[in-house]
Amino acid sequence: MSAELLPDMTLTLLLLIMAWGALYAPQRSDAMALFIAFGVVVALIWARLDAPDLALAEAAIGAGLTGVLLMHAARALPDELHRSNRTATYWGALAFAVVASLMFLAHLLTDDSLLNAGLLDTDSDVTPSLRVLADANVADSGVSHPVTAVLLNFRAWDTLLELLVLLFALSGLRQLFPRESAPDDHATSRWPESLALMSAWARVLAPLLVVTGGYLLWRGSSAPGGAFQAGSLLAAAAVMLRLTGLLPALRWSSVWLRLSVVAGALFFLSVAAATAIWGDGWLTYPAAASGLLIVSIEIFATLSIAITLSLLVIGEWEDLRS
Amino acid sequence: MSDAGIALSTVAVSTVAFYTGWLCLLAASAFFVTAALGLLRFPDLYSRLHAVTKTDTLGLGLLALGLTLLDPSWRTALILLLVWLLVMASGAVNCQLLARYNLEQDEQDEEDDQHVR
Amino acid sequence: MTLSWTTLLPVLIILSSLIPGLLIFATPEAAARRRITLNLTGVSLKLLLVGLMLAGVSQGLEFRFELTFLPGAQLVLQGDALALQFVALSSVLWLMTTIYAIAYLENSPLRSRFFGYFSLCVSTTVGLALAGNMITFLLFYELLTLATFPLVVHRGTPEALRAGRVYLAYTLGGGALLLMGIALLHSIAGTPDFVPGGYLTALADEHAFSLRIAFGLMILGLGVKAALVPLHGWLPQAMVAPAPVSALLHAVAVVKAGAFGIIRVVYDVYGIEATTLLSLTQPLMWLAAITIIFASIRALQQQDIKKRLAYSTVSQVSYITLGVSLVGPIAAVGAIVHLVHQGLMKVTLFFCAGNFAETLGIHKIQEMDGLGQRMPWSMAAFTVGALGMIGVPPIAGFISKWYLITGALEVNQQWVLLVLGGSALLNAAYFLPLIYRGWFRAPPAGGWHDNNFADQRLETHWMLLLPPLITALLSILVGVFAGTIFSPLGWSQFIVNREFGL
Amino acid sequence: MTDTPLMTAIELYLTLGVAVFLLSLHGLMTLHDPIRRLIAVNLMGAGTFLVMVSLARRSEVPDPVLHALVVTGLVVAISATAFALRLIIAAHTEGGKQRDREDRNTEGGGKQPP
Amino acid sequence: MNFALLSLAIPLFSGLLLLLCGRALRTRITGFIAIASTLISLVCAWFALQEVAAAGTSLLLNLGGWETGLAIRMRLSSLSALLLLFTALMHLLIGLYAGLNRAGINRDFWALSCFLHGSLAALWLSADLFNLYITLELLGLTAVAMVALSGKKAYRPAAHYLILSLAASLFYLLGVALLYGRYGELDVLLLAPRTEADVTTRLALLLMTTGLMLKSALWPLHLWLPPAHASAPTAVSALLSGLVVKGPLYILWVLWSEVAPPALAQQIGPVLAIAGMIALTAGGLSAMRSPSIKTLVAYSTVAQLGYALMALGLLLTWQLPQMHIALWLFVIAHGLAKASLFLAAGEMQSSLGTRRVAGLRGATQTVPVAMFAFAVAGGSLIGLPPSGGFLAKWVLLEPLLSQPQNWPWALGVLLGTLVSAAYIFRVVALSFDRARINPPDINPDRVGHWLALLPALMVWGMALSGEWLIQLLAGGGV
Repeated sequence: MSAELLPDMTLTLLLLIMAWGALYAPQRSDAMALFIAFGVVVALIWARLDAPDLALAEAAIGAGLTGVLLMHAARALPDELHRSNRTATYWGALAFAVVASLMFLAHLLTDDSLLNAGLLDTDSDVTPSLRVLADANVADSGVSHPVTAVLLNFRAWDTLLELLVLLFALSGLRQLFPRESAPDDHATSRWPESLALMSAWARVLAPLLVVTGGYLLWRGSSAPGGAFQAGSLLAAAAVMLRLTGLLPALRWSSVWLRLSVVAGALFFLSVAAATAIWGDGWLTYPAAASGLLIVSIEIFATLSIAITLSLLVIGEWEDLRS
Repeated sequence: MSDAGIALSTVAVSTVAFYTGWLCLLAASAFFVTAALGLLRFPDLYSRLHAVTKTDTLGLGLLALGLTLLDPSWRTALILLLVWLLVMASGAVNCQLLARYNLEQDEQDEEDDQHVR
Repeated sequence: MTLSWTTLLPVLIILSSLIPGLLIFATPEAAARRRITLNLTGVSLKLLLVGLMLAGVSQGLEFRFELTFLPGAQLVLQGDALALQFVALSSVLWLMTTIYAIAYLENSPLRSRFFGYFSLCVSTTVGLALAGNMITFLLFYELLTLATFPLVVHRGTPEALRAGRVYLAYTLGGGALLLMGIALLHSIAGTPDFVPGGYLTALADEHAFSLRIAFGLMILGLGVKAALVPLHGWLPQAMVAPAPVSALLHAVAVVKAGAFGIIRVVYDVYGIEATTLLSLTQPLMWLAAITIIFASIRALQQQDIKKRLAYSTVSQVSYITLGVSLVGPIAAVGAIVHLVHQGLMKVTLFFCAGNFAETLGIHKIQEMDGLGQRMPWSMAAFTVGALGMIGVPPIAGFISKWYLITGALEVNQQWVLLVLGGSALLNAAYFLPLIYRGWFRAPPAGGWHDNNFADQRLETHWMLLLPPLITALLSILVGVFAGTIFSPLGWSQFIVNREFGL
Repeated sequence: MTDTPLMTAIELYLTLGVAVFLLSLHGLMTLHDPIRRLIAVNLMGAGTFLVMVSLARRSEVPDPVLHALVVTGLVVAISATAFALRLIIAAHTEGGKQRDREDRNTEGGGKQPP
Repeated sequence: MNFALLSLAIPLFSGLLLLLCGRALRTRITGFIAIASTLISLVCAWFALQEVAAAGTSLLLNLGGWETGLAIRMRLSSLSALLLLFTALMHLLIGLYAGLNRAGINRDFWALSCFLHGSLAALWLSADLFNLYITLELLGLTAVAMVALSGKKAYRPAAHYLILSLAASLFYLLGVALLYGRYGELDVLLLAPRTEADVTTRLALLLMTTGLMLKSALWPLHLWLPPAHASAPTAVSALLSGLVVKGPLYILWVLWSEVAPPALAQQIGPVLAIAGMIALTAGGLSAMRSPSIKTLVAYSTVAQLGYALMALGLLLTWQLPQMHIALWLFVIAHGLAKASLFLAAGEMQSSLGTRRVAGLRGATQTVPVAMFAFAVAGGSLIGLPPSGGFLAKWVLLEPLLSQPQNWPWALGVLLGTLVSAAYIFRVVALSFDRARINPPDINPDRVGHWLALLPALMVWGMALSGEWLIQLLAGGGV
């Protein structure tokens, strides 16, 4: 065990304990708290592994929004649904996980085909690997940051389907509030008046979040950042404003809300269709305008991600159905 | 991997700043340890809140100071300062919210008890 | 495949009962007149077309319709002599049974459904007869199961449902086995058309084992419908169905489909040389013999008229299998002609049994005392049928038994003589008491359960009385005029000459 | 890799990813409370992403393709988790008088025959 | 290739449009728009099929114009074109049913059905492992959203279905990550020549197979399917059982017949075939015992998928083209038959006001057309000639029976036929019971019954186009 591994060892140990706790803590509220802490530690590990984009996204989405969701669930379902926590099996679980992963480690050490496999061997006769091609083509992809280039140009079809995943999740959520159901009481729970401090704090944080979100979006083309991270920050701002009552219900009946929810996917799909009809093939951006196109797609995507995520997290009856 | 991590790049920094920097880091970690001990040992919510917010914010300040000393560039200094300010503000707000909310709950419990008796 | 009238005729024959059937399904329950006209037009149209085809075949015309279905296996409808005989039998008996059924179900519910499925069943039987290769045969064989099941459970009572479930279990199992056999055969020799003399003689030695297994599977599959011994359980239980159903289906359509299939497999698929080479005739012969004897003994034990007739059908149908397994030309003639004779006689017996049940509520044999005085005509027809079954000349039964015996002696299988003789005795043993009770016993003192149609001129509804009389008359005519070319015997001779290439 | 110590950081994180995956798989199979099972699925996702990112870090400059895949995976995870969580809440609370049209007349089970 | 992508894009566009301005229009008009877009997509799929049949080999397209290996590659083989056509046809049939039957359907059904159609089309066309992961996810989410359409009673099974679907996707994703780590490629056609049978590939393929089997409810991992499909609205359960479970099965086929090295495929073939046989019997037995109609039909899905799994297993063991044809004939015939079965079951359930199988007494009198549809569709599931099911069983049986040592597999097929006959005719026999009839409600909805009959007649007519289908599939899907 060389000295440099010390921080990694601590992080690994920390993550394992958090994961084990998040699963098998006797109290469900403890499990949720540990899960949020788990999200933060994972963001830390992404940073440790030089993945800034992911650290940003994980912290905002993984720890932040999922945390709000879990708190909402904790309030809605106070009592544990099944009280069958047999502690005996949970030590077995930890043992099972550790032993199996050690076997995986042993495999890694012996046959290192996975470790230094066909990643950097540019000279091999087989067609160069996906990663090598990606690095080579970043120059004429319209953006300089490789991750954004892959996301929005090389594998644009994945990202388009990605936006649709968000949209489908939202249209699924709308089924949980069928029209006939009357608005149930706890939907309009306002923050207790006595804690005006929260709304004051929200008024301070919200602009800061919006500015950082915009910055992240703009920076996405040249450095870690981009539509998803910016969208999740804006969603966080919207959630906070909504919880403190500063933001009125985003009525589904208003056409603007619907338009913004569908904007990302619709714009991207119409760009794809346009490139097919006038351009020279589906999703083949014209060389000159590819940078501009990518940025405009990102703007629309951020807008729809922000709105969809906030609706997913705090959408109530009057938001989704009225 | 081991060489390219976020190692503390030993740029040409004067030895005095180096030692004071490390001194601040040690003090910061001491504060964090005390905060953790406080969290475990104190009896009720309010005292625990008190321990965590106060000592952690101070510890973070020292940490930021130590890091800027070891890696003296305006950009990192500014960022770390902003981080410290934000953490301090959110720490204070959260502490207030938790305390007041908890206080409200206790009062309500007492009222319920009166009704019951 | 040019669409001339010779190619379309087989399809028209099937459609002539299919389309009226579908229309009958649509007719509301109350529209009795429309249903009767549809039925009768369908029947007469089919008889006309069959007559047309008979004329054509006798002048040597070729009737063939083809449709692509599976790779290497087309849907083929072929109007050859063997098929025609079975089609003619089915059409004639369908006419008789339709008249009988109209009267039998006078005011019972769900007649549209009954007659709809009835016509579907006849179209599948005719389709099965006209099938040109094993795939088409399988197609109509399975559809026959689906068409006959609703008729078996027509009454909807719990016993009917139980009988229906047993019927389904047997027939679907048989169908699956037949499918396996045909698929195995297809993987060895493909599915060419039926060829008189069979198309497997060349492959007999090379694929002996698989061909034996295929033959076994197919005989088991067909044996279910041909009611060979271990697989006959469904037939007595299906007697719970209304009389017309037992008459046409369990005496003619379903049971004969199995026997017809065995004839096709032995003569037109394997051919005589291949079956003898693979020594398949011996087990088949033993199976048929055991069925004849066992079923006759079981018939003796039955107290219910229809159950006894059912077991007699099981044994009579095995005559055909026995004749086929004897592989001699004369025995073949006996088998093929028995297909028609047994149909005529058995349908008469079931019609009369239906009359007794419908008019006087008689189900048990003990209740048949003095029947001759109350219903002389029906009892006369019943006697003709029963004597024919026993083999008394000049009724049809005697001729087929005669040919079977001479055929057996020709291929020097003397022990078959014992089997047929023994069975004739057993037939007498279980039929004569009925005739004796009918004619020579005084009617019961207190009268019968119910006494419908007592006021009418005839002993029962005329449409119930006419069909058994006609079929009894036919049984006699067929026996008397056996020598002429147009009788079933002459037609069977014509088939066998073509089959054996004499 | 300059020196080949017993185990580099990447192998450590790869194993950690697999360990978290297996731990949460065991959790998914044994836990019954739907919210805990959802947490287990999220942990499983985190494990998978951890494996992907440590694979990305096998070369000096991390592999952008894997990072893009993980970003996409993260968004899939959050949207599906949000929907699942709201579904679980709706399933276990009497939110509003929902009346489903499909079985309006099957509430009383089979009608008794006359 | 453009027609195929058009057939993919149209449903997505109409889905987005319906979501955008669905509120303003009445349900009838939204229904009309959805059905119109399905019709156009059907026509495009037909042209795509003609295009690929004329071309002879499968057409490839690099999305975004980047070079092979970098861009996501779309592949239109004769098989995927046929599946495109099949998806559009199924959506059309079930859309017509949902639109025209009297009970009507929740307004959001239309947008979701367009989305489902789009994600399925994306799945058939994609030849990139990670892209397949996202289409799987799209499929899972839409399916759960549609199950939730039928109100509160469906939330619990829907939540259970979603959690398991997420876990399965993550299994699949981990497998993809390991494969990418090991070979540096995500494209199926580039991976195919490079994979060798070493430990990492074995682990990755195992993970992906488990995930895909869980998602398409193949025998050991099928427990989530009956409650989910039984509690969904009628039209939705027809779509789920007919189509959605087939997506992961397609990916399983792509994985094992193209990506995996032949040596590994040879080893897993018998395991899959045996699992298929057990699925046939286990699914059939639980279908026979299930008290409610829709659970019976859902368990029959699990059983019939056993046939497909067996055909896939045997295809991998012997690499015979007939097995490939039989597999995809099963998928198509089962899709149509199951759609009709579910529609008929749903119609009978709402007309007779009962969920129990025992409540179907006298159904041939009270709801004759729906019962006839149930029997005809059941006939195809059993494999009675001349239905599509028989066609598939015939093509599967032929190679099995040619060598004596393969006969045990033929016994498996025979067993499957008898078991499916048992649970289908359990219902049909009960419906002829005239003694204790369960009276229908005032005027049962005739139009709905006839629409339920439509797919069944199609599956029986499929035998006539058998030659064309087999010749199309004979290309081996490459």
